[in-house]
Amino acid sequence: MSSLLVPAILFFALGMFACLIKSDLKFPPDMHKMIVIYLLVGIGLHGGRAFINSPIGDALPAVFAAFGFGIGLPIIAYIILRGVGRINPLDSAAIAAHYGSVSAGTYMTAVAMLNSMNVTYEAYPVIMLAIMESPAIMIGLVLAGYSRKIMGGAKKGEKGMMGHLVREAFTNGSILLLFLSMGIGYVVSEPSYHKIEPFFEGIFMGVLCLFLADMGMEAGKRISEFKKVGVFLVCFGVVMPIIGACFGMLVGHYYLQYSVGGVTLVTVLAASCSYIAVPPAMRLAIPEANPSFYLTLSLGVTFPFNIVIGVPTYYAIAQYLAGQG
Amino acid sequence: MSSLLVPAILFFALGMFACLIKSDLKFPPDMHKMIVIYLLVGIGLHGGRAFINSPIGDALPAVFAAFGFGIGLPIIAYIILRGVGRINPLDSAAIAAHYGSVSAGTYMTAVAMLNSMNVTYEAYPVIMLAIMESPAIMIGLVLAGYSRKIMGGAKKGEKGMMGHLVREAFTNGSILLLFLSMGIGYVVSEPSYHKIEPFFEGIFMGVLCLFLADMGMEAGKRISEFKKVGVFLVCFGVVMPIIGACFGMLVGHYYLQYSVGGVTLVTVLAASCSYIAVPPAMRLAIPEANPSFYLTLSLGVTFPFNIVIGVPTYYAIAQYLAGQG
Amino acid sequence: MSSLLVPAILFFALGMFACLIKSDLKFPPDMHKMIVIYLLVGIGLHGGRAFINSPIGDALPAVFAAFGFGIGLPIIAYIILRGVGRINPLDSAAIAAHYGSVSAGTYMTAVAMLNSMNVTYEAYPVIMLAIMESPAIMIGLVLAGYSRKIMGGAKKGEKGMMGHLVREAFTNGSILLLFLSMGIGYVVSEPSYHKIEPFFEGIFMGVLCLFLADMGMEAGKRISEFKKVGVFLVCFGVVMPIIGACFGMLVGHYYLQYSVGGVTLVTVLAASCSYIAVPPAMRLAIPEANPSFYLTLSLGVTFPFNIVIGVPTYYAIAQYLAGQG
Amino acid sequence: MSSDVLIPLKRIEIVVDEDSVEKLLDLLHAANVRGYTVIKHAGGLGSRGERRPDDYALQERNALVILACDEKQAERIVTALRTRLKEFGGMCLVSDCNWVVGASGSY
Amino acid sequence: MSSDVLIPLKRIEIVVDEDSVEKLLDLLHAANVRGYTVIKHAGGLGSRGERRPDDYALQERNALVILACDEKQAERIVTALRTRLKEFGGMCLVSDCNWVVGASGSY
Amino acid sequence: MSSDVLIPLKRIEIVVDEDSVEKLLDLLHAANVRGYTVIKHAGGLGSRGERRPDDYALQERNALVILACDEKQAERIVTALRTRLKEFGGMCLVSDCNWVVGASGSY
Ligand SMILES: Nc1ncnc2c1ncn2[C@@H]1O[C@H](COP(=O)(O)O)[C@@H](O)[C@H]1O
Ligand SMILES: Nc1ncnc2c1ncn2[C@@H]1O[C@H](COP(=O)(O)O)[C@@H](O)[C@H]1O
Ligand SMILES: Nc1ncnc2c1ncn2[C@@H]1O[C@H](COP(=O)(O)O)[C@@H](O)[C@H]1O
Ligand code: NA
Ligand code: NA
Ligand code: NA
Repeated sequence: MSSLLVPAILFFALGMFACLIKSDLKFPPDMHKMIVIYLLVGIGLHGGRAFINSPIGDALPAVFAAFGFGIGLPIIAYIILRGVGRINPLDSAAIAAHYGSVSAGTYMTAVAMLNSMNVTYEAYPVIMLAIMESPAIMIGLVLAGYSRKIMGGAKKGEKGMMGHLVREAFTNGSILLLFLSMGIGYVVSEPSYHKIEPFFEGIFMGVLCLFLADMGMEAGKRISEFKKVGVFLVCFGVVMPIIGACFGMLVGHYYLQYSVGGVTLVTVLAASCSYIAVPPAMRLAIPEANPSFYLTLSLGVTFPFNIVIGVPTYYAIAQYLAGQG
Repeated sequence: MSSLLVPAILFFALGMFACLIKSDLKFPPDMHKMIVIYLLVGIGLHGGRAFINSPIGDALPAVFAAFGFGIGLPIIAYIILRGVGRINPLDSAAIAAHYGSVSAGTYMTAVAMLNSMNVTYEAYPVIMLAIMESPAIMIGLVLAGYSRKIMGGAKKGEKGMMGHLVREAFTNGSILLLFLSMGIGYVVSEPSYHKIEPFFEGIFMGVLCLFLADMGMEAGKRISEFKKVGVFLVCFGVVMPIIGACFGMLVGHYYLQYSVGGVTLVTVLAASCSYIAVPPAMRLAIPEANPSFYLTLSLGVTFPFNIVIGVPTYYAIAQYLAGQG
Repeated sequence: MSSLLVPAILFFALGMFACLIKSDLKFPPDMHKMIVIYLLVGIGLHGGRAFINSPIGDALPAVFAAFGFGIGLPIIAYIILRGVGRINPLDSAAIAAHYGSVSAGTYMTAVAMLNSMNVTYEAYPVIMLAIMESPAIMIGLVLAGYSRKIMGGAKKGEKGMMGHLVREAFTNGSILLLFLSMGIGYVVSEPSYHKIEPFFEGIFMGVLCLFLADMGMEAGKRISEFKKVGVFLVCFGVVMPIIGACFGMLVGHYYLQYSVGGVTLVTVLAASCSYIAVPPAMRLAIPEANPSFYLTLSLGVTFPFNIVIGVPTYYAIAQYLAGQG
Repeated sequence: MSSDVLIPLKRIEIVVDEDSVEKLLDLLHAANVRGYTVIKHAGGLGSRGERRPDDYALQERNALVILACDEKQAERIVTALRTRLKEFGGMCLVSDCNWVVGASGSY
Repeated sequence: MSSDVLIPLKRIEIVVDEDSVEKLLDLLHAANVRGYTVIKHAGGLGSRGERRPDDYALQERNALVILACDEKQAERIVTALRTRLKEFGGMCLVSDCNWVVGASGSY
Repeated sequence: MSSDVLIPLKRIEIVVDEDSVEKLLDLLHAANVRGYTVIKHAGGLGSRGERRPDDYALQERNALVILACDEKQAERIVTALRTRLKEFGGMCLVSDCNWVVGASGSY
């Protein structure tokens, strides 16, 4: 319970509350973009620094796990959406792709919680964070192609689109910022890093609070669209992160053999879904899919679920698993 | 004098100077909004923290004082505007409402000055800051209703408006942000708070400087509208804060019995007038009133008067009163 | 080489790389403006503080040097552009004016590099930074007048323009911000300054990184315009800073007799060219000149050249000169 | 230009409070409109005085909605809109225009 | 649509430098204009070359002013504006439109 | 108003994806257009569904290009644009207008 009193989570609640009581509280749109840029660079630098003391070779299993999640989870999601929910194939493909990817906001909230309890964690989950967006976009494309085939009508000009999106998956601004900042964090000298630390680390957790307040308002706004989305999809938005979390827990504990903190983070990566790089990619790749489905699920259901219930629960289970040995 | 050399006040002068020599210096509008959001959260958190060591029960007299100021000062202002200035009733009501409320910028400047002189102050004035906006909006509505009655023409649909504005008085984004941040500051654990302190406290005074530079430019712009507003109103914009300050001083020293710092802050609250929550509320409630009247008074006269002359004077008098015992 | 691994320079490379691989990475335009405002105030305050311990009288030679650069370098540039490149007279005048001025971004990168190597430097170069913009704009006007005369057609209404631009040269927002912040830094008391130091100094180097990432993207964008600008001008954009650097080195070492750090900064001032105050002034003063010429040179050629090659080289030569005694 | 290139339509231009724009769009959706363009952050002068989006304290904003549709549709929209225009705060202009065939026919 | 729903007016569309927009509005106020809509942050091409509001270094901006008024008012505005348009930098277009009755008549 | 004050021209109004606006302007430059005005950050509804510039996650934006030119020029532009409008995503309207003489003649 006290783990819920982490400022980041409280600010998320603040934003959601302000939205639900229909306050006119609103952050300027550019503020959101600036904060995202800042946070991505901050995570990247911090991650890059952590690698200095962690043999890079040991990152390989984490990379494998990231690809596994990025490819496996969307396929599971697609099967559930099609098989159980009878959701339209292209909508299913677009939604599924989101669940292969990760939510940087959820990840940072988990980090904030671990930090506030002084729990340590491995350096590798952050690289998974950077990697998982790309395979998720790819598998989204594959699922869309498959969907179009079973629906009978191939979209023309799709091949050009494919190339375009493969490029996009690797040149997406957010992913790039994260990767390159990681590189910079890795190569700069200690005294140089100390000069930029007050900005990128010192005030990081505070900025994260404003970010989550903004996310809270956005999540609150999306709740009004639950009706349009339907009961099945809202349930899916809660069940799918639980399924992802199970895989994350198993992979983190048994395959990667991380500490409690590391397992929590891996679980968060598997359980969360993207709202930064994947939505615009899917809008472009599957224009027939209804964006309000995947955005409502991602921002209005899965994100709040993870922040409020998921993260503390994943941590508790990770502790239990560690206790089991 | 040296108390004028507080950076915050100097940056206010910088902004005003830049505007008066017609420099093209201009801050982006979103920058202003972002800084206000940051500052409100910062004051709130800090205020909430202060309560941990101050019994909440002792806040009751401060709450009473806040309501007293919020209701009493607009009535005094309205009587002066109508009786002495023969200002149109609806304009009078709109202007009066502003003087029941407070200026967060003036409050923070006073805090900056006290901090730079290492003067301590009570935890309660910040709760008055959060409370005073709402009664001021209410009393503005009542005065407007009274004005319309004496003018003979009741505005139709006013009842719906009333409900709308009562809601607005409590869901206004700025007030909400301040209140909820205060709550968060109160409940988070010490180590959690330490993680966000560098952002919300460490850089607070620096950000305040940029805020005041921006306010200075705005105040400078308003000076060109003095002619439209007329001599009486410009004088009112100086006299009214002095009247408010007298009440503030008496209430702070004799009723609340605060320290020199606390009395200074209570005086600032009584002497200052709103430019955040009240103007849009009055625009909606009294569309017939001329906004350039109340905005010029609030931003162009009373705010600069308080920053440059008021705050240091209030502090000097508070010291004198304390010396009297 | 290791001096290139300064975070500021790496972030510049990050931005340029992102642009060259056509990533969709983009900072909001207001973010750029806000960062510039913050950095100018930060340099100003820091510069003003430095003066407290440096007798102001000793600044005079630096002021002379600033005027010398501001007037001399544009004349040299104009002669080269006209004589060697046969560039149109008005374009030549507009381009030349830029090289009399300085690039605050290059200056700050040099400061970051010196700081990261714990090299000290004099307080005076920052005052040169503030001064050099104005004479450069003036001389640009003079050159434009001369050009118009040799081209035979005087622009009418030019006299009003002249007054307008002289005003502009002194009321330009960026120059004003720098100068007034310097004044504030000079007058505020030590404890007051300590309250704002975490914002204006603590996080300065980190914010500079984001600024340079943005500059990198802008420089990358301009590279695609090299063809329009032509081989001669691109070469000029590399040669002119080298010429400026030679003068800077000589003046810094023999006339001003500064330390290695100081000589490096003076060299950077002479070698760099403006992209903040001069471009809009030239656009107004010489509307016939093609802005894409001077902007491509300033942002796309000279700035990257100075950041990546210039600054480390100037430092190395300054060290060599100091070794020579 | 020949009539297989240009289709004569009505051009409707509506200015409302930015806060009312969602309600206006709902009204347009209800009228089965197939296309419109929205520009926000506009200022203006009208019966309620000046509205300035850049103002420091008030920040009142208008939104401009432009839509091309056939005559019948236009009549339906105007009828639906007329009574509510006061509530939205603003104005509505109708003029003639020609739609260039080639774009997907979202009118 | 019948004439009690639509009032024929002139639609004037002016583009000027954003820096000159205050002066333009003063001119319109002086001509007793009762309504207009202003859109800022526009870019464009004209006799002075391209103007780009998003440019990194120059940030030149235009403002677009749209106003509906009766024929006589339009004539007055055009006459007043013509001589000063060069100073403001920009252009002015006049066309026909119909004002939908129902909005408060701010034309 | 007399004909030495007003020159009858065509007014072309184009809405495209903001990402395509550079390509559209290139097309206009190729057609020797001498003036246009661009407004970015517009939203809208069309054949591809709604586009909202303020959306939290997607931020799809349209740009509105307004240009005044003579009939011949208009025909050239419409011909060049028609085939590419689908690629740009958007619409094009043509109507009549009058250019107020006095501004430098950038049409
Ligand atoms: N005659 C007009 N021409 C152009 N825009 C107008 C006109 N009248 C009103 N408007 C616009 O409609 C908005 C609201 O008008 P109102 O509700 O009358 O205050 C104004 O702020 C203007 O942007
Ligand atoms: N023919 C035209 N069509 C549309 N807008 C124009 C036209 N000519 C000029 N403009 C606009 O007016 C602004 C100023 O024009 P100018 O003063 O001629 O440079 C340009 O930047 C355009 O936004
Ligand atoms: N009938 C219309 N009236 C006004 N704008 C339209 C219309 N149809 C399409 N648009 C605009 O053109 C954009 C792209 O249209 P589309 O490519 O059909 O999705 C839309 O987002 C609207 O802004
Ligand atoms: Na996931
Ligand atoms: Na007050
Ligand atoms: Na120089």
